[in-house]
Amino acid sequence: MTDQNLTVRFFARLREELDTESLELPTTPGQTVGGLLSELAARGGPWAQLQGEQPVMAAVNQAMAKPSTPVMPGDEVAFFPPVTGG
Amino acid sequence: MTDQNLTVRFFARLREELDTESLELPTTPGQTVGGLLSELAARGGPWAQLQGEQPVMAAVNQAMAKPSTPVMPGDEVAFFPPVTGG
Amino acid sequence: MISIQTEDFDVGAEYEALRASGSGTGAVATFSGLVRDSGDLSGVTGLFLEHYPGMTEQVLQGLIDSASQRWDVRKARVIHRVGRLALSDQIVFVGVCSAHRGDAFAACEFIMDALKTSAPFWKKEITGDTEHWVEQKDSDLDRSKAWK
Amino acid sequence: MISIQTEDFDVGAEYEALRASGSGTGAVATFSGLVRDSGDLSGVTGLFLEHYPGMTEQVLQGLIDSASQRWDVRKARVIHRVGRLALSDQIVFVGVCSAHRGDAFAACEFIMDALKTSAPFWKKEITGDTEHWVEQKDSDLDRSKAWK
Repeated sequence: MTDQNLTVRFFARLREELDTESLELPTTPGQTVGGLLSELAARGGPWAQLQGEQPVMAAVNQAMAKPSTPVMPGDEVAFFPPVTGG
Repeated sequence: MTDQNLTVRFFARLREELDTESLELPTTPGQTVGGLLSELAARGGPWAQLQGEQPVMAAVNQAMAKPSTPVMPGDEVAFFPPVTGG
Repeated sequence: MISIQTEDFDVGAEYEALRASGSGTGAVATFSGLVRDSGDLSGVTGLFLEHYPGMTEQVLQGLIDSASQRWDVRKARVIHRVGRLALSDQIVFVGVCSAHRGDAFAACEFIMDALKTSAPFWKKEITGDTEHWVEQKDSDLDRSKAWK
Repeated sequence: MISIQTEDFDVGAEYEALRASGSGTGAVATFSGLVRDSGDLSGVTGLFLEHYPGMTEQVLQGLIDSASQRWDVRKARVIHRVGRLALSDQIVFVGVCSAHRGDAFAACEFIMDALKTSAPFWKKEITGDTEHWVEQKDSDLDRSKAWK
């Protein structure tokens, strides 16, 4: 990972269904969590579920994030299903 | 105790201030918890507090009772301050 | 199960006994009350606890029965000590296990709140050589009424 | 204090550590969650628990901090296991000690409810040779929102 990239991590069902634990992606100016999600969903196949019916939660730098949360170079973004611990 | 009497028990602050753990009293027809309390309060001195400002709780045969609860021969009646366990 | 006793109790052992209530149990809630240094008085060094033998057990069993009618209760345990207790000693234990956490929490808190206003125990605070019968708190009556 | 671990934990020892939080402590509330035989599926034989290392600890510390701002919290402890668990195994422990019982109960239940909807853990139910990622419950979201 370089400072110009961002890391995207996937957990639980998403990790399994995308068969991907993490990705490094270049950042684009003005990028947001929602924009990143659309970009990934456009890959099609299992990726389409990122904008499907089942809710996807997001975190930026290990704090819960919203679609409008900005994404900067060096950030760690994570996508995962609603949490089910406890 | 005979079947014609009733037992009256006192607990905690009442037991100490009346210097009495229990009494045996003859029953009178139509007696109630409230009537018994008036009768005892009429003894005066520390007994007057049974109808004083501080609330007194009552039980008949080990179940919480009200002033209107009837008292029968052979019953165990108890008077005590509001409970403070736990 | 209910115990009124002068002896101390072991919360770890009580928890393990509750937990062993079958594979449908998903939640165990416990509460323990300890002798605190300030109650009605400050500088409390100990307590004396009196109870009404016989009635106490009946009232506590009634509280467990009520809780079991309102919530899923797989097992419930109440222990209350009586006699002389020192600062930081354990006074009371309530443990409930249930399929679900909401039921375990609610039943455990209900039993504790109701015990405070309906079980015939009386507490005397000891501060050095002074003794003081604790007064019932309005806040305890309010908490108990909130379950109705 | 927060621990995320694969190993089991000892509720008795955790309780004793909480209890030793000073003479102002009058109340200890604990909750333990266990692997139950029926969740989304029936006949559950085990669980697999995944988490987001780093974020989990931050979220849980945030929940303890929030609880400490709302209630009198003398000490709070959260343990959550991850990895493979068997039927009846302990999953999670939350313990809180406080001066007063209302605060101990509320803080303990708040932390558990908020953990359920905000801490990044995911549970997979195992029934024989089938595996199923557990779905978040509306009832859990409702309980969590009720604290707002």
